[in-house]
Amino acid sequence: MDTETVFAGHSYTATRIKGEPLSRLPQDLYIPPDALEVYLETFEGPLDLLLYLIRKHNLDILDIPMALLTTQYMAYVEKMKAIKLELAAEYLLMSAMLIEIKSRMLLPKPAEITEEDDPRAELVRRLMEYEAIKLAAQHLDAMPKVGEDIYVASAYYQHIAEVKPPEVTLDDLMEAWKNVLKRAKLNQHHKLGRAELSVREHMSLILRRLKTEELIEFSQLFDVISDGLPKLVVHFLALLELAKEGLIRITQQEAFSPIYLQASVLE
Amino acid sequence: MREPDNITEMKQILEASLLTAGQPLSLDDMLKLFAGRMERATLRMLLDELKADWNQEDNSRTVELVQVATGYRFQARPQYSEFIARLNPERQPKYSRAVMETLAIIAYRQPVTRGDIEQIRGVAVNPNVIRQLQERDWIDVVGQREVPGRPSLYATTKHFLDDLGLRSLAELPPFDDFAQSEIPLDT
Amino acid sequence: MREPDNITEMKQILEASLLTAGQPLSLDDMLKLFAGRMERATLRMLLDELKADWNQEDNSRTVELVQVATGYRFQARPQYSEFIARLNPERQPKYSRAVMETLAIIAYRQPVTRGDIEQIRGVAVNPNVIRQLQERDWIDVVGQREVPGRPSLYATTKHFLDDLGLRSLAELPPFDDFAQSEIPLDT
Repeated sequence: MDTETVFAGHSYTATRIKGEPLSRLPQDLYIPPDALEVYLETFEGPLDLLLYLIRKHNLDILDIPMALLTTQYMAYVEKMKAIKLELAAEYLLMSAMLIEIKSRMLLPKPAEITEEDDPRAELVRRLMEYEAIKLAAQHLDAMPKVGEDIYVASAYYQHIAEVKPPEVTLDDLMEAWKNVLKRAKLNQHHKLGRAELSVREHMSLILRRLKTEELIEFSQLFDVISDGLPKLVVHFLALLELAKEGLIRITQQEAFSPIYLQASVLE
Repeated sequence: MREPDNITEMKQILEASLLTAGQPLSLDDMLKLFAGRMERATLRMLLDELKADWNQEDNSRTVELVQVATGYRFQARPQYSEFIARLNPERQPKYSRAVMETLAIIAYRQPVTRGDIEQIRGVAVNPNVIRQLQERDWIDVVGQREVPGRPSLYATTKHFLDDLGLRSLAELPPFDDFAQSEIPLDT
Repeated sequence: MREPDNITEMKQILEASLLTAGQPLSLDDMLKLFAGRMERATLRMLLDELKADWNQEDNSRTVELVQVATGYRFQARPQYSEFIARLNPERQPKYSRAVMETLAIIAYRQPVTRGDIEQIRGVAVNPNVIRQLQERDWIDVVGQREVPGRPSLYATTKHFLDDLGLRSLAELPPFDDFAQSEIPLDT
């Protein structure tokens, strides 16, 4: 039998001795009180303590000697109380559960014993599940991890800030214009149609030309052959609007002489 | 900016990107590198080639291309880890048993509530334990169980898989491997 | 842990460390890798060799070893920067409300002065707003109004129409949903 002393939190020696007579178990299960505190702190709860007791004394988890285990467990709990360790409620609940299982074990057994009838079944299932979780946790703990044992390539690169100018859609522009109108209440007395927009565009075109050509002869503004009539009309309206807004000056030396346009100059 | 017009150039762009990323790059990330001019299937093929180029058996390369949950990354071959660790003597503190056991329960039994975890461990779960795992971005709330109190359901994240170098939960050892003997069915 | 006992192994430890460091490594950092069993002069020599190994003229390597102020680092060759930048596109910036409204006023009411815009918006126009639109080459000065101060007259440019996909201003949606125009434009 493996008699290696195993501490809670360390791997267990999973020797099973199903069928071994209880008399073969070590009788002296006493643990010195000063060592006890150290142990208790490492137990994660009653299940952990029970597993420790089972593995330490090589009890068969599938055929737990309830009387022995309960005695051992209660002895620990008493010691914990004695050294005034703050005892989690779960430890006391487990005490009650162990006593209950132990007493049910004393009841006359049915002729055929199935696992379900065994009063220990649920406890055993929980102990084994918890033990598997403990081992899974140890496995996860030992796995290489990024930041601990895995190092990911992270060479430097020249960060190019792709300076993208904001995108503006027609809808954005419309939305902005609507907001302007709403606030200025311009829409009450000002309806803007396509025609007027064309006129305003042509106003800008004419002004742009006047920036480079100081003086433009009226007829040069129009290309009667290639510009369609609508465009000529728009152009003419733009001219009138520019004059009305005082943005250009239209001059004619004498009747029937050429008409000239020029950017208006501050008098 | 000239777009790459041959396999070699495409592989080089992938390589440079993966070597500088510092984290896994997903297929979607890598498609962006080619501004929509790359098929998913071609990308996979290029990555396979790149993997073969770098994961030479002769150990001439010090990093290898691996696939994890969220994508591909270059990482130092394991034999260099101990040396690299010397650069930063202050290592991440080890998590307590309570934290690791809680993580194991969430990994193997997800989605689980705090109540489930307490049931399995047989003790109350300190909220701080859950918080530590959430801060590491290893676990996440994925919903609520429809019972009174609507407790949160926890599951592990893709980041958890990435950090452990796994592609999926299926790459963890099966839970039964940890059972010291057959666990009787809960009846 | 076996300490490296030949030049090749030492260079590999350096390479793995530099590829994963995420920041430049100083000579002092790198000496730590060898737990005190490395001479500074030898380290310099190894780094020179490593540099030569990686900085091949044939462009077969996508990263190169460079020395910067605080140490050595691997970095992607410059030709890959533009591709890598595609992985993390900067968030598309947006124009402020002031810029958009100013643009709308110039588009719909051109030619206008800053004073006109201020009158319509009811608030002062920050010169910066005008500058942004001028820098984008969406507006320009087409003249001056002949009033004291000779304020500039702003209008939208051809470039503005191009960027918005318009052939002429007349294609701008009129505010009052396709108001009947007095002048038939398309006949």
